[in-house]
Amino acid sequence: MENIAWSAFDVLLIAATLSLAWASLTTEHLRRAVIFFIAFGLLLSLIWLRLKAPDVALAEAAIGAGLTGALLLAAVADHQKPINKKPDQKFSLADFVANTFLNLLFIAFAIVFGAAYTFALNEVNDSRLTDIVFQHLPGTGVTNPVTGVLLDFRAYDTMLELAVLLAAALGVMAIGKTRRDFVKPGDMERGLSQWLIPTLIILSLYLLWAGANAPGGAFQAAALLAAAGVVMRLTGYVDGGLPQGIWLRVLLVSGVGGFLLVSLIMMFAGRIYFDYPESWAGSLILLIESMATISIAATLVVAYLCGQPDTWFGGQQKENKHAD
Amino acid sequence: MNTFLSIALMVLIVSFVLGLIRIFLGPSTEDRMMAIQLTGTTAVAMLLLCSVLLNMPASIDVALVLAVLAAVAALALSRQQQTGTSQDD
Amino acid sequence: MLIDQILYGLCGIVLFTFGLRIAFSPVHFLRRLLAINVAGAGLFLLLLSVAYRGFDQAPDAVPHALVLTGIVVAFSATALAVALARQLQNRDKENE
Amino acid sequence: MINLIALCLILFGLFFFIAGSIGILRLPDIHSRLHALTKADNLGLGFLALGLILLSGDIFIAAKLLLAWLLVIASSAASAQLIAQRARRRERDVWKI
Repeated sequence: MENIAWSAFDVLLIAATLSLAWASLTTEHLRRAVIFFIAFGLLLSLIWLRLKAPDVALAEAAIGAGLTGALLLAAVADHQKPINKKPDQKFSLADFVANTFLNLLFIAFAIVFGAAYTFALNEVNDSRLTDIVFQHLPGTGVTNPVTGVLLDFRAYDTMLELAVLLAAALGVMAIGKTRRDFVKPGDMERGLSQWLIPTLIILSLYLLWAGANAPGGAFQAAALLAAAGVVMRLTGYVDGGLPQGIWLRVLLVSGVGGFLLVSLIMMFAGRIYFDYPESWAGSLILLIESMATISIAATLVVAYLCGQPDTWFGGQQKENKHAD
Repeated sequence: MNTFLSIALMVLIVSFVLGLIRIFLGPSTEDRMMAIQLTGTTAVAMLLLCSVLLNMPASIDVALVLAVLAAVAALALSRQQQTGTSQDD
Repeated sequence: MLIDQILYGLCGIVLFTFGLRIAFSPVHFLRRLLAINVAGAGLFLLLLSVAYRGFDQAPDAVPHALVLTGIVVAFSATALAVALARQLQNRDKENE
Repeated sequence: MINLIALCLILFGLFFFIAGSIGILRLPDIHSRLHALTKADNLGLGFLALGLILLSGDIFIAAKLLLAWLLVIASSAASAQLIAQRARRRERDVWKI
């Protein structure tokens, strides 16, 4: 009975996910497509949990359902004509043939890929990376294997990922243009922000603290902190709670910088990169994680803002605007 | 007890799919927002059940995050941008 | 061999292929962005289903760490693409 | 005994969830659907969380279950207001034209 219930759950979950993806990519209205995509993110975080990946589910719940949705909704609003109008063209044989060919090609690709996956699962042998991870986990000072992998065994990867995030934020700051402002927040919005922002910050701190021993950690905590920034932007704080000028830059680089600083100190102490002494490893990881959290959160908020508000240039530009 | 809880999980996902139908049908954006709120709460309920069924206490944390982020999504959906004061046109 | 593992993995492959197909067709820029995100989600699903070991066993932690950072990077890449799209739109408007 | 009470509470919760979903599908207009939604959110999840609290031995986990319910109540109250506000704004705009 239990097995049947789980199977029904799996099948319904997969069917719902596939139909939402289909609806999101084929519906005519872009706004509607984004709403479907938000629901799709909700389902994804359920699937991650079903596959026993609570760390990923936490990140998906915060980013997939919250941040990406807010970003894409704002992007849809940027476009004057959100309807995805198809140019009414006559039926052309060449187009039809090309489309059919492409469809067949992709279906064939999926079938080959799927068959390869199914066969590969049968070939699995018993030696797995996860055994090595658990074997070396006591040396890291944390007991959550995912945090251990991210900040100790694969610390190089994580540092470079922070660099990728930094590059994306710099790109957005360089080419982004300020969005139109939202309509003035009413009592409802202000009241909501008054409890929502503190709750998000506390939850983020909790996840950062829990990350050492249970699912949670820098990325999830940063996503929640960034959600607090998004709420601030939506309820009338143009800068999303970010500092201005030099402090913003310091905040953005502090993630990569913290990583590098710790590794340099380790190097001068006569160790190789990212090889922390065992007695400190736990607290060092917490230090790096806290810096990374704040830095990633700032990056994500900059990414959401899509450009620099006028206030970041000081008052000067604002005065010019009043003049004309 | 676990058998009962897994059946409860199945009932909840059926309820979830019923809510999804309203997301597909619409007709207005508000209807869709409402259905997202309902499916979000159902997802929270499923996560709470999973914490017992899969023996993962962390899934309650996921439920907490989902509950708070539902409010953020509703806020993002309901806020609209000013018209006329655009800087790019 | 776990039947649920295969089911979720195949679902990931379908999502990936479908997202890629839409991304290659002549649609609105934002639609293409959504399609790429769906394709990415399909790949994440594939990775996590490979890591899955059944109900009572702990899954592989390494793919989890990969997917976790992947989600965050996907978001910032999407944001960069949105910023680029706005810039392009303004360029088009000036040319008209 | 405790198991039996928990079972009844969870059944109550499931009833409200199903009722909410059917309500949101079948009710005719937006404001009555909103009414169905808030019942499912508050009562359905409330009973379910209460049942699970009885099942969980840990006080910390029980506190988190309660917190999840409170957060859902707060966020659903806020978003119900936002949805209604938005719907009203749209209806008003229709009448203006």
